[in-house]
Amino acid sequence: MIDPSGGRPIYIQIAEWIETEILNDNFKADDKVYSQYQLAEMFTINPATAAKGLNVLTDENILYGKRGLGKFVTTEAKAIITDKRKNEKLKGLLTEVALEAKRLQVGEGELTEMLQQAITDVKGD
Amino acid sequence: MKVIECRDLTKRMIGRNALNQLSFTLEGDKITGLIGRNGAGKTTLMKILAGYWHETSGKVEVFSERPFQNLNVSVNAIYVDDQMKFSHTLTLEDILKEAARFYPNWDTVLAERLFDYFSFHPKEKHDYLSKGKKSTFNMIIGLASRCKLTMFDEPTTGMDASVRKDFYRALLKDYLAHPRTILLSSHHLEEMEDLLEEIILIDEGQVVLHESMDELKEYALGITGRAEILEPLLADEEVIYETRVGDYSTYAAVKSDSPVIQKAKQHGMATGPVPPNDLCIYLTAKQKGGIDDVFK
Amino acid sequence: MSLFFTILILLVIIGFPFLLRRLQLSRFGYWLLGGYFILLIASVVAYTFIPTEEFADEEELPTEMTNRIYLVHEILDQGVPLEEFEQYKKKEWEFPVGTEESFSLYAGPDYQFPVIIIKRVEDQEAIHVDYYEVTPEIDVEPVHEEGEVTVYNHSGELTIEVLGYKLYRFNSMEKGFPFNQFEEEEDHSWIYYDVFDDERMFYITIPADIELNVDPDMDVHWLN
Amino acid sequence: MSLNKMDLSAAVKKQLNYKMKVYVGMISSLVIVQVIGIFFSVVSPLQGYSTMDYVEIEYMNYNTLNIITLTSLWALIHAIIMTTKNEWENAFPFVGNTLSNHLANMIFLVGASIVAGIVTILASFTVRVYLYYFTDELFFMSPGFVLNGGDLLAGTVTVILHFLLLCAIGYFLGTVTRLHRLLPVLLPIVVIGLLITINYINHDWMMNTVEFYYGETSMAVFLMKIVVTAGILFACSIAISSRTEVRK
Repeated sequence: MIDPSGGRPIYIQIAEWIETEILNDNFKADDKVYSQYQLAEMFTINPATAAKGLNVLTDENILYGKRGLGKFVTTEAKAIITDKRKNEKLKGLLTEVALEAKRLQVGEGELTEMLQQAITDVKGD
Repeated sequence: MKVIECRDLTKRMIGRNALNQLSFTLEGDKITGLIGRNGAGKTTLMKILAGYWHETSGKVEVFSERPFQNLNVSVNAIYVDDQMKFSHTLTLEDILKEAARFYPNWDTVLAERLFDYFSFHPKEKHDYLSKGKKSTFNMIIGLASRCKLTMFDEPTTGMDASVRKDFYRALLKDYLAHPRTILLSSHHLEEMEDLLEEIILIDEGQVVLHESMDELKEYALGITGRAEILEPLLADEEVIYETRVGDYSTYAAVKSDSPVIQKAKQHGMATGPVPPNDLCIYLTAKQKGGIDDVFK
Repeated sequence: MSLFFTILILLVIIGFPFLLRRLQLSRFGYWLLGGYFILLIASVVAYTFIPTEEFADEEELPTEMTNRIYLVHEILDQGVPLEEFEQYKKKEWEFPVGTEESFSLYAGPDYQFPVIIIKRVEDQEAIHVDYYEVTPEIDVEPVHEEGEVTVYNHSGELTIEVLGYKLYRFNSMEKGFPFNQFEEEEDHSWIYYDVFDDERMFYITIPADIELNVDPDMDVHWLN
Repeated sequence: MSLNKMDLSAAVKKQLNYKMKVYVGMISSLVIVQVIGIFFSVVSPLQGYSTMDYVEIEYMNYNTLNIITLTSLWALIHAIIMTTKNEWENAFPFVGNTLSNHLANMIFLVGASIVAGIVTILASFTVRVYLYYFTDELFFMSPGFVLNGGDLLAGTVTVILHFLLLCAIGYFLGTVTRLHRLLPVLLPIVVIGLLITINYINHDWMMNTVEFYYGETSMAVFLMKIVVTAGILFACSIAISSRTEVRK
């Protein structure tokens, strides 16, 4: 879940955790998500940090705020998250894979093969 | 409202300046970490804020009043450290009762529940508590007093890991329920960094850094690369920390907006965040290098 | 006795704080005070039942006492008649003697000398000894009395035996600080009065023609 | 959460309440000191012995000075103890400042002096009652045995003021000794030195000082002298430590 000792800022971890919850359908469109205080208590973090995580998601249109009521999931949240993860996370991961492959002098063909193998393994689960 | 305002605050003690032209302002109900090495002036600052010690020069205000021997500050600010002394005629039960009389916001229920949770005995004497138990008991007073300005100086001294965890959680929960300004000094930054909203890093009596925790995490980047390539890049730049790793590699921490990062990335070097705790150590290092240089 | 008390006082002073801490007595301070206060009030109540009249009024004492002092000197110097002292006469003896005899007067044996006043009388055939004694004129019996005064004729040696002593014990209570803070004069406690005045006198009348050898250590006064 | 206000009188009140709990030991030691005083007043009268020829007279002069002396020591010592670093720091975990702490201490000492004075005067009855009812000792021609209303009033006022003066002296000395670390050593040496040399050197000023207070025969003047002196000593104590930092 949240890894306090990890290098990544907590608010990003919080944002990602909520995204994952939305992806897993724990929060549906127009559902109220946790408040900054609930999040703070859940993860023993400063509420300001939690708020920042929520704000990141609001900025990305994944959540919308109702004054005095809290943050709610937008209708297009899931799509945005999927899109973002594809574009950013997946791409980022792939870049890292490419870099590591370069360091290890793994050829293009070999890399594609490994990727296909990984896809088959995940499907098999 | 400004909770704390210090401008050019100087405190002279036995031939040296424990605080040297220290300035910062604290507003709003935040949990702030006061970080620094031993002798950096954390305790001095807190004791001045609590009204126990007087400043040598400069301005210090707590709730817009000069704190030294100020009753209004005294009733709204509590300073908790492991040196807290209570008369030996009082039992722990008595101490809590007395504290309840002194602090208008005292939460008796919270105090009693924490008291029971940490399995104190009402008839015990404060003097006879172990170091960790003492810290735990003092923490109860600090939390239950619900002072607008609550200062904990090394609150976890002697506590074991689980109590420490409980303490941080209790602190946070009580803060969520009753937001107030909490100033925490500790050596264990990594342990409580999630709790903090901002930190004040002080070194040699001066504020080195006053940043929100989130910004602190992105304040610097660490670069690891081959020494012969990285070192020339760093030569003319502002470097927070630099050390050789092995014979060929160099690790350097630079500000996130440093031009070095782009160049390093172009050379295919790995960059990564610098943990706040390390960053604080780097920023307050006596000189470049570290303990290793002593053994050269 | 006083050594015992000194040791006791030291033990108490040294030992008490430890005992106090040990028993955690200090926590009961106000209870102790309350209990103590009740004791004090009880004693004040008890005090009101003491008939204070029995403690003599300080005004009366001195006149009574001065009446009796300088007994012997009054007789010797001022010629006060012996009859005035009749009330102090305790004993008398008479020893018949022939004329032209010789006597020695011996008092002893333990260095307690009575005053002896000797008077020669014409046409008398006996030695007459009167014994006068003045003791502190206070309503108290001696706590200890030993020996008796006797006079006897032992083959021409008139021996006066004054063995023994009387022990009186008196108590007084001093007001002292702080009760006397605003009083000009000294605190009049009992010991300031001269009640110790005492004198013993043997008044011996002997025929004019009797020779008397007197032990030179004795305080002997010849009246004529 | 809004800010709370605390004025001096409220702080002193709370501190005083705290002191009354903290210094409960002082109250128990008062009782113990008094009981010891009564004990020694009863068992160790001033004894005199005189012998004139065949009459021997033993006289015992009872007084209640033991109670006063011991209680005086109690007042002096406890006032000094109150100013020790340890006790001083004990007062600061809670709300207060130097002034409120001083004032609370002083009010406590005034109260303690009054209590000590009253019990001391009452204890002189206890001594008399014990001697009269529980011993065979005979008292007569001893007008000192009788305490009348005037004695009581004068005695109570005097002894309360006396303890107050000692408290003020102790408190002042204690505060002064905290100014420099050498003073706790030096001051007792000076005091004991004066007491020892009093037999050899004529300390006129000391006698005069004692005479100034205890030779006073007007109650109003005596009261004024002591109250003013104690007030000055307390005020000096406050002034001396007004800049003192606490919880070093």
